[in-house]
Amino acid sequence: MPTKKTAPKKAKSPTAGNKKKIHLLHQMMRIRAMEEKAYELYTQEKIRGILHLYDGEEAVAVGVIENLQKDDSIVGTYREHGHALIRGVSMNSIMAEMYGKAEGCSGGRGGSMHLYDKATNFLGGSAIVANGLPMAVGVAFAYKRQKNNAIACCFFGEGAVDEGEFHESLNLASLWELPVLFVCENNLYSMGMPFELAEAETNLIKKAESYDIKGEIANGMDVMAVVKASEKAIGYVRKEQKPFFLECQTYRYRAHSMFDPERYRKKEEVREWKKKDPITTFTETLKTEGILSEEELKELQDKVADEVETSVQFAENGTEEPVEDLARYVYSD
Amino acid sequence: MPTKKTAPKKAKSPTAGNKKKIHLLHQMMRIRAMEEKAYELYTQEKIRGILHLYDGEEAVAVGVIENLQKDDSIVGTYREHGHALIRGVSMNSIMAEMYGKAEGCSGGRGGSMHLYDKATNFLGGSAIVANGLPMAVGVAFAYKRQKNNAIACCFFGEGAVDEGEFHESLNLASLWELPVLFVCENNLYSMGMPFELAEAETNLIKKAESYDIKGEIANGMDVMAVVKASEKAIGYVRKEQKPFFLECQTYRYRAHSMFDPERYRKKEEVREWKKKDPITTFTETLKTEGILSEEELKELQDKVADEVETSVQFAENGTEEPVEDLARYVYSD
Amino acid sequence: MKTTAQQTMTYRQAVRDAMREAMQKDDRVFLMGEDVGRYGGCFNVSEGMLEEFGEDRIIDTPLSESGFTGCGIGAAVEGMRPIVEIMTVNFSLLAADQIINTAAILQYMSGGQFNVPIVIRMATGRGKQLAAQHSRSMEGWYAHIPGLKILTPATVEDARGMLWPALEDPDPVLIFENSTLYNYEEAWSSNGVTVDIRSAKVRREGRDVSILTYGIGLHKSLEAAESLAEEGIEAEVVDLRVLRPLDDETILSSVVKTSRAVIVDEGWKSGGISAELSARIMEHCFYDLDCPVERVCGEEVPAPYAKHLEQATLPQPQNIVDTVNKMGGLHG
Amino acid sequence: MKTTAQQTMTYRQAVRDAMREAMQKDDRVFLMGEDVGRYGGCFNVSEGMLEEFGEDRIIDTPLSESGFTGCGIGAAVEGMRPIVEIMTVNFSLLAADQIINTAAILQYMSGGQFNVPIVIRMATGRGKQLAAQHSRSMEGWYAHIPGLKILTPATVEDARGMLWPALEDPDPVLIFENSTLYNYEEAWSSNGVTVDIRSAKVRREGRDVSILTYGIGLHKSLEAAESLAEEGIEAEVVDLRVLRPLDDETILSSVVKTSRAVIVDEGWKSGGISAELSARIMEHCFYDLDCPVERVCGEEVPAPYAKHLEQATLPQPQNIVDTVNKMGGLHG
Ligand SMILES: Cc1ncc(C[n+]2csc(CCOP(=O)(O)OP(=O)(O)O)c2C)c(N)n1
Ligand SMILES: Cc1ncc(C[n+]2csc(CCOP(=O)(O)OP(=O)(O)O)c2C)c(N)n1
Ligand SMILES: [Mg+2]
Ligand SMILES: [Mg+2]
Repeated sequence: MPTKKTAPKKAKSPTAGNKKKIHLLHQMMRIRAMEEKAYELYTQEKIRGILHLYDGEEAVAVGVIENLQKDDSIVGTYREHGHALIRGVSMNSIMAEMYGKAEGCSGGRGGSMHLYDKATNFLGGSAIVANGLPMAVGVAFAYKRQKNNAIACCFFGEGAVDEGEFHESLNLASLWELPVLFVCENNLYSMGMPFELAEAETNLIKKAESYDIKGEIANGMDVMAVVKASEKAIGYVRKEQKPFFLECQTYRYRAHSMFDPERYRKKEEVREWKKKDPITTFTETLKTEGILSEEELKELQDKVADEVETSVQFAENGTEEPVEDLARYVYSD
Repeated sequence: MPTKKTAPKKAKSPTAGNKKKIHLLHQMMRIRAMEEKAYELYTQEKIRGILHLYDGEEAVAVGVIENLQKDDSIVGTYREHGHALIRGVSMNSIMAEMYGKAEGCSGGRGGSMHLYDKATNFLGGSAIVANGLPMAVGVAFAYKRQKNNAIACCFFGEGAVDEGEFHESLNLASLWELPVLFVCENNLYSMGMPFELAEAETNLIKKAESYDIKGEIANGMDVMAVVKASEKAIGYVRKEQKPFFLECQTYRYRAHSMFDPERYRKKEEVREWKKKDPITTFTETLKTEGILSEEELKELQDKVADEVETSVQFAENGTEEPVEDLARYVYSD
Repeated sequence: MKTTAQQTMTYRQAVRDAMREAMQKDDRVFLMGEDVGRYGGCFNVSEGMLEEFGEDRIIDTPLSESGFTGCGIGAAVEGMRPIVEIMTVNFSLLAADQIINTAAILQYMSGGQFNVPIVIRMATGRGKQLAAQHSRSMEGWYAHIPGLKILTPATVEDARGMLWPALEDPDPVLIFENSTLYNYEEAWSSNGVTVDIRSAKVRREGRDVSILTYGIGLHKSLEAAESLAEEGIEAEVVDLRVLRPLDDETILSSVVKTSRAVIVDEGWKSGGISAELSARIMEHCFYDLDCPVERVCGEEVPAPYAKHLEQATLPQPQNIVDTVNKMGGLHG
Repeated sequence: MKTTAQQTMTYRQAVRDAMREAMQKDDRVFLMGEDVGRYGGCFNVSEGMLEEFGEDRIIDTPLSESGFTGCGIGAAVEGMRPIVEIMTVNFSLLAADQIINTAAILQYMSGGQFNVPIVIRMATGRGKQLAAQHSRSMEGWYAHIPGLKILTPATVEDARGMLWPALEDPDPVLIFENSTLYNYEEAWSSNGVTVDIRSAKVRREGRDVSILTYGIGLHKSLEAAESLAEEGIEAEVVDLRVLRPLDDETILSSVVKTSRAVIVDEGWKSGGISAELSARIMEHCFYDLDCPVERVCGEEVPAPYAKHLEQATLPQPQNIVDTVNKMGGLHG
């Protein structure tokens, strides 16, 4: 389209809305860059254990968390680096945690799958599929009793939908009218299991409705779409003091984990999805709309690169939790 | 209505259909009589443990099992005396089991909650709510692989619907297109928990549909209605080789178990439901339709009374499993 | 600890009063579980509490053990003080993921940021012909899990006194109430009880043999000790009270003193708490022992329904007496 | 048991070949679990089996541990021979109800009418920095449950040979494969192996001390035995192989012979299989012992992620050597 051609080299003076768009792009870039580094560090054996990357899904965490308030809580999964980062956990402490250093957000005891941060109400980081949902219900239960107007935001993959804990949690949340936002990150695979081979009924909204919970589907590859949907969903949860089910349709580019030989899908499928990449497409849009100039993009990229580099240095220079403290935190006393 | 008045004292010569109706009535009467006796025996401490009675719900077991074939299997709950009896387990061996005698259908090891009988494919008798559903799915899985055209029929209460195992089982059964008939005996209470206080969504058909399973509601107080619904449901499951969800709306007159102080419901509510009693109403109908005469009813009552009396004698005369055999059946060898 | 004519209280009443007092003292406390409200509790423990505290604090749950246990965990993390009741330990198997994969380890995984101050109560034990799915004693099994604290009140005093310190404890505490004890009565003076949830207690002093037990086993052991006394054998009866962490000092010093030990546990023997006690005595008191440590435990079978069979699975006072009598050096 | 230049096989390959052979021999056998098909198994154990046997017999399940484990139980009752794979023992907590409330007791509850010939395989162990929710060794914990049989293949031969007898066994059998062993290689001669699933095995003869262990512990114990030999101490290494029912005869006669015992278990100490072994030795070999039985076990903490911390939780060969060296009477 001509608009593209005539896209001005120089950006208009940024309005609040434009600033926000650039902010959202920056947030997605931060996740992508941090995880590309994490991937590299894993191959260098600086990071160990199981590493689950979020490449391709960044618009979901960014678009939802953007609309949360400070005193809301987040319950995530083992694929939670991005959520922690966007929530405000510093890249330094996330990287240090992946290194297993004492300066990590979980003091090196948790690792990639178990990021926790009390300061930002980031409740992890559970590596048992669907295991976080009942806890999110309980968090919302406490908030409702405490009348503090905060909500619980629970992220989980579509694979978690098949677990009994999903069923029990949605029924309780709806029955007791608890302020929980259930965010299903439907990336079409649970490890090697294709969504349609795991679900007798692939319309997840129908499932939500079977608990009398309102649900909506958002395009998880489009950050603005997620922002719009989550704004509505979070508003509803907070105002109505009822749960809401938000399905974000997305895709993970990388293997499930670093152990995954990826026999279960075709390279073309991945290529196709990459064309919808939330970062490149959004970058294009911002350029086209004349909101973002090449220079500004370059600045963002440098900023992100610096942040990543700094975090790696921080992690490298981190200290080790003393072995004498091995049993610390098994019990409080 | 005049029909009632002019109902003939003497019955018409019985057609097959009429014979069947009388048979159904007889079956319900057998359960009722057996359980009234069990109640009495419990108060006499001849029967111990937890005793869950089925009074008021007889039309469900009778109406469904009537349409099962010999090689189909039944998976039930702890409220399963009636199902076992109608399936063909002798009243003698049921009564003996409740007495804990070696002649009982589970050799005295199971008791009231764990009736089992291989000869009639009666798979119990599980006292963990919803615990039988996954097994029923597996039974159907085997039948489908063995291409033997048999189906699994699984009875459970509406309380089981809230358990994660319900969710996982229905998804698997539908996903793999397994021949399972899920019969939900909705008697409006799970112990003291009213149905509407346990379910965010009380339309259970919606739940079935959320697994892409067809469902139907039947009046569980009307044996002919259950026969009709189950005939259709069982036919569908066998022919389509897919699960079906049948909700039978019914009511239990007695306390949940003999320990239940019944604080959670009003006596009037029970009285109201008793007016819809499946046995008295069906008896009336048969009389009105001139299918059943007073004499014939008396005959049925005597027959049932005899069967119960015989079973009590059988149980009384039963022997005790020797204590030396305590560890037998922990392992096969 | 016999029932007396003077003022008495049942174990059931003690648990109820403990919950009521906790709810009165601290409005962060609530009770959640199946049939704790309208029904009054499946063992009638919470009778009247719904009327007293209302639906906001006495919460009847649907049949969803994982769901409501996890809900309690989340609420605890966010500042509430939940008492989650799981009707019996057998049903806790449906909540094992939440108890073991979350409650027991959340604090550790989070580097000390999120502790889980939840109390989970459940009935345990057998003896009422409830058959295999309703008759397990799995408190010793849960005691294998680091991160959990396991309490087994055996007396009315402990049933009354252990709940509050458990609620004040920052970590997840599982309280196992033996259902055959709910009707057990003890003389009772209404003065506020305070007990700790750290120590084992010597319930009867003796010089000849240490009987180590807990829960219902305590009562059988005390009965056995009486009979032994008539034969001139003075048994010391130690009530473990806490199965995790075990109070080694009290337990081992009793064994060192008597140089003989019998462990009494209604639970299954293999890999039960009885095994751990025997192993610790082996490691710390080997040279003090006059004879091998013996175990009097439940038969390793699923509970049968028939009364005579079920009774045969249970250790009885006479078994304890016989076991002690067979020990070396006690007669002449 | 060292890797050699000649023909070898990995533990992973052995498990795969065992499954393939079973599926070829008996068409009632099928494999069911999460990602056993398209993915090839989360530890790559079943790679290629979907292609070889098709979707009817290699069944990828949704994430529903209770659902598909129970499905396997029902299929077993109706004449199939399921191999249910639960990725790791940690996830089996979500299927605990089906394993313990059904599989373990169905035959007993039904008076012998319905046995459950199911095999449930799961990975166990730690050491790869997978952190607290993915690093438990709970085989000893399951060994507490009557009605279950617990196998812990430690060698390629057992990994290859135990599955078939497990499938032929009429009762539920749980097979625990330590995930750190999948890449372990052994010299291998393709002659069909037959091993039993009843007995413990002496993997190394010795007169001075018995090291009782299983799974990954066997390899650490054999390594320790080599070092001890250099000091002139001949350790006998007993591979338990079966944790329930325990092969008392083999285990106890070794202890009687050496009069010293060390138990090595990566699992948690308190209430683990190490406790049961120590208790049985106490009961049967007390007068044969020269010194107390020692336990070398995993630290009782949830597994930390950081490598140096996780390694500190694991018993190492040197710990075994040190423990033996501290025992009485070994260094004249
Ligand atoms: C209860 C349980 N079962 C199995 C696993 C192993 N596992 C880890 S992630 C995963 C796939 C989950 O897929 P999904 O929920 O869609 O999340 P995604 O990884 O796609 O983000 C599986 C099977 C686990 N961690 N927990
Ligand atoms: C997992 C589990 N939780 C709790 C119980 C205790 N219990 C036994 S029956 C019952 C009520 C079940 O109600 P429903 O499923 O409606 O069946 P009904 O008794 O009404 O026939 C409860 C809570 C149990 N047996 N199993
Ligand atoms: Mg997914
Ligand atoms: Mg009901």
